[in-house]
Amino acid sequence: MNLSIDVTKPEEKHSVMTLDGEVDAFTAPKLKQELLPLTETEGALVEVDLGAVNYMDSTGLGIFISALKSTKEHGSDMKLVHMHERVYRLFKITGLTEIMDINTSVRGGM
Amino acid sequence: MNLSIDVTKPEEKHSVMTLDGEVDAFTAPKLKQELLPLTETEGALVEVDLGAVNYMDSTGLGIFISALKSTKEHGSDMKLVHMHERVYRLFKITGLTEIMDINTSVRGGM
Amino acid sequence: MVNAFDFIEVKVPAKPEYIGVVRLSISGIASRMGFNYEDIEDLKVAVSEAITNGVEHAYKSDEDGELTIGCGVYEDRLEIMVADHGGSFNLEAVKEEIGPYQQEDNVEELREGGFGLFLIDALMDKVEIKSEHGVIVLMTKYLHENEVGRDGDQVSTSQ
Amino acid sequence: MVNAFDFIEVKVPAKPEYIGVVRLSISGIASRMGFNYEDIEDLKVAVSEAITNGVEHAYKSDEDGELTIGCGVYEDRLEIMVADHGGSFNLEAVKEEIGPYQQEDNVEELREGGFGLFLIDALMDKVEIKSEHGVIVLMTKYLHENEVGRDGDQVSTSQ
Ligand SMILES: Nc1ncnc2c1ncn2[C@@H]1O[C@H](COP(=O)(O)OP(=O)(O)O)[C@@H](O)[C@H]1O
Ligand SMILES: Nc1ncnc2c1ncn2[C@@H]1O[C@H](COP(=O)(O)OP(=O)(O)O)[C@@H](O)[C@H]1O
Repeated sequence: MNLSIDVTKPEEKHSVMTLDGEVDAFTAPKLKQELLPLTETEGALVEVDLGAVNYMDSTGLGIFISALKSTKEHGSDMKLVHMHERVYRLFKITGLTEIMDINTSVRGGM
Repeated sequence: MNLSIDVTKPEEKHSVMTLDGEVDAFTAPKLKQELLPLTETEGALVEVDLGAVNYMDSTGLGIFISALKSTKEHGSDMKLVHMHERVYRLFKITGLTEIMDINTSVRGGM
Repeated sequence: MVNAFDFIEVKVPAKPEYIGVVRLSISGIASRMGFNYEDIEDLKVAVSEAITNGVEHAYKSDEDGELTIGCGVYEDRLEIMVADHGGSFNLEAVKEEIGPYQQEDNVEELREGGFGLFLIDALMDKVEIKSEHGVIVLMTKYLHENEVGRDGDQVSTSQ
Repeated sequence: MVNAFDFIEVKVPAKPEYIGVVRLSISGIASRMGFNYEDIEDLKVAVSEAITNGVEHAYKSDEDGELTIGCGVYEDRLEIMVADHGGSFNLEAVKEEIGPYQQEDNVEELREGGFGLFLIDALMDKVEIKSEHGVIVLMTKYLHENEVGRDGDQVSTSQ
């Protein structure tokens, strides 16, 4: 039911945020607070590793939408990687796969 | 919340019952029904592998007590193996470790 | 679950920390009923959306609100009701603002909310919303016959 | 959990299939409160014992009984109440028959039940049982200060 957030910076403008747990209205505020600042540097690449996120709902979608808006505003980039198929499905249903750079762990599979 | 029960017979009088899941008042009747008959052959050795049982309550204790009584009655033997420390604790508190042959996976550890 | 109808009721404070607790209870009920992995995930999201709305929109920030979750367990379906006693809202007006992202939308103007009710609708088989004294969301998910007793990690063919 | 006191209530049919569902809800509440792994396991067993008693002893087999589980979430403790509306029982008489196995007991005569109330007592910090119109078991587990925010799989030093 919790979410742990870990951020590393392999290179100056490249940050990798690794999430582990569930993204819902309880855990989302912390995620937003950690994620948004990473997108506010011009030329930054923010990679969010969702390989250990087994649950997300619309609160999580909202956070990634605001992060995406922030990248457009600041000239940075965001990639969502290793997304579980079930979580991907929510991005798909809501049409967000059209505008976000998403890579799933077992895309098409399950 | 469920319990899966698997029985193999490596030798004629030796049966190994492998349990996976939780033993409570919902799953216990099935366990009792499978376990008791195994103890009813003279000279039989019944080994119950609890390595994948992460939850047990007094309903489970009751089943193993009645299986123990059945072994005494029929001249067979029962061993409980790979018991989790937390489950072992219940056998300890209730004094049952004194009369049952129990081997824990991480005895003393945890 | 021999009876035609079992009823489970859960009441929690309208606070974000209890959303996960209710989600866990619902997934327990659904898994006991024999729903498959995919449907359980859908149920978890739909219920969380309804509860999140109760937490975020029903009560004023200084109010100590409560949410009631009712589950009707039938042989062929799970009915879940999420009710608050907060303010009502204009469903027709809201309906015009929710739904999936449209290609034509400009990313800069993209809304960050409004996916909750849409997801409930997409993930459940039947949804009814009443908004009079507080809001009641009543949602149904059917247990497809071929799912009962299935292994949780098999792929569902029932969508 | 900023407030001094949150109340969660769960009502389930008095049937064995819902024992696991309630256990899951309780473990969710306890884990959100910051209880460590060992204490959560103790809570799960104690609550299951109380519910199992409600399922097995409270109602006649043709009665459709219900169990009410109330959880008081305090900053320093979790209070759990399990109540049924079935028949009452003579606690004093029962007390003489429960408790751990005694060395002198003969295995052939060993009782197969009677460990439930004893385990509740052993695993919780405080237990009160009232048996008038139905049975109410009220149990308390304290959250030890050094446990809050601790990692679930660390060893507890608080026993
Ligand atoms: N329980 C509720 N009480 C009051 N208003 C609600 C409730 N549920 C939904 N609403 C209204 O409907 C709108 C749309 O809800 P939803 O689709 O879940 O998106 P979001 O919650 O992200 O705004 C909300 O913004 C709110 O105005
Ligand atoms: N909720 C209840 N309603 C009626 N009788 C009860 C209830 N809980 C306990 N009892 C009585 O107390 C006895 C001891 O309970 P317990 O220690 O849990 O052992 P067991 O349930 O295995 O008999 C029961 O056998 C029953 O007679």
